Amino acid sequence: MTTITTVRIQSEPFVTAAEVAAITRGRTDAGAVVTFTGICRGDENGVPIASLTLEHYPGMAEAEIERHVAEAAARWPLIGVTVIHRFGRILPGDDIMMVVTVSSHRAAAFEAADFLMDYLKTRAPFWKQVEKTDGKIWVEAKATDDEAAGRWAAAGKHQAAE
Amino acid sequence: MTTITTVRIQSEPFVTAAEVAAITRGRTDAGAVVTFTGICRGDENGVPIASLTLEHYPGMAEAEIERHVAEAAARWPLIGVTVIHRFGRILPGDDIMMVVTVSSHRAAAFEAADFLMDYLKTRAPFWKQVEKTDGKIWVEAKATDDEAAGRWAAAGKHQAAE
Amino acid sequence: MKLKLRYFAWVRERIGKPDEDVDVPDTVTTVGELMSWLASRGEEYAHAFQNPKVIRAAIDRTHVKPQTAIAGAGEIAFFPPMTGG
Amino acid sequence: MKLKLRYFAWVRERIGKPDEDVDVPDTVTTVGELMSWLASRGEEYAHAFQNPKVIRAAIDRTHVKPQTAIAGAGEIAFFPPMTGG
Repeated sequence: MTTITTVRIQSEPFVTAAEVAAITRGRTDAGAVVTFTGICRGDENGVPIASLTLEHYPGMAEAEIERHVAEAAARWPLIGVTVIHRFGRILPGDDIMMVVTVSSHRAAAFEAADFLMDYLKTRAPFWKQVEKTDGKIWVEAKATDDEAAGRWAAAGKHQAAE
Repeated sequence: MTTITTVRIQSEPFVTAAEVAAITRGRTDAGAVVTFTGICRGDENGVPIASLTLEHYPGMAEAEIERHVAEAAARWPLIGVTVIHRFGRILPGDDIMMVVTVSSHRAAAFEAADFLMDYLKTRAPFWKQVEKTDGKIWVEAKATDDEAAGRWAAAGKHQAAE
Repeated sequence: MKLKLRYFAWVRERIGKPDEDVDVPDTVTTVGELMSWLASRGEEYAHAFQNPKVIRAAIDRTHVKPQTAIAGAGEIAFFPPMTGG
Repeated sequence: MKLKLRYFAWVRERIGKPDEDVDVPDTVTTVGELMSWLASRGEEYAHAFQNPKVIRAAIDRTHVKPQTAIAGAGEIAFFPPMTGG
């Protein structure tokens, strides 16, 4: 099955509905669409934040995400997958990233979105800096996030190097 | 945690983005939005279909869905849940139903959406009729769907009566 | 006992009407007995209820089993297993 | 050996620049040895590489381990563990 895949890393906001339409428009084999949108919250563990700044490694970030999208497309029968991840300064309430998966059946769309989100929220090639009232701090990798992402490790041979 | 819940059963189409905005607009505690949209496919097991007609039991359908939405809100820390299910004649490519879950964290939004979808796609109070070239037939309940929904049965005491 | 009955999907199609008001004899006390009594009312009912195991029922919009008593019911509905959206 | 180095997040902040071109002595053959050599180049480098275990590396945009050889590398990047979006 040929999967339409799109990966974009951009500073501009995105419109999830437009990304869904770009995959499903004019076709009648899509039965299930799952979208996940990650939004910048106004607090971190109860402490208010002024903004989030995301840094990435241009070129490597795209390649790494594309590799995981290709893996999802190999593991589940997907019609389309779109991943958009923003970089730069993001204010509370603004979207950070988005995953859209489209399939004929809901289980494939759902599992593929879950798989990609686990990766994107934990090991995607971004570094997050949080701006609080007392200055900016880099966010450290969380063990619980790594565990969630580890659920999928059995089939991901590349993960040994990460 | 107070969860904003909305359940609508309607013949009119819906706009998923508008339903997401209705929950998240102006607030900064939402970190994760999951949407699932079920679309009418143009074929059933390889046989082309002309349309799908959904019949429901007005009053009971709303009450049953609201009961499951309330259960999701009790099990996961959700900011908002919206379920919209259409009835009447639906053409291939058109949306059938939609679940939106909003939470501070992705796991809650994702699991709650999965739970509600399993219910809605298998045991929601609708009867589906498929129109093929040789006439209309009622769709029979699928055992595999029931098994997927059964994953959640442990915590649902009401399910014994279904 | 006076009852409002409602039928959905192919149960409705076979019986040929979406609802009706009936007066049920006192000997009919459970949902299962109500199905047997209905099946005896004519060919269309016999056809609708020929395999009672695949028919589901609700009393006043709540799922019930064949052994559930119908005493106090306002509206009883019969339909095939729901198939979701 | 001539190399392009890139730094991200707090590694970049501590060193004070996003990238640089360096000429590495022949005795430096692995990513780990490159980190040790860099740490000896001044206070800002010593600070950035003071705990090499928390620093990740990539050769030509592919994740590598400290024991990976640097022979043939074009661009080597150093950064903290990625934290996702």
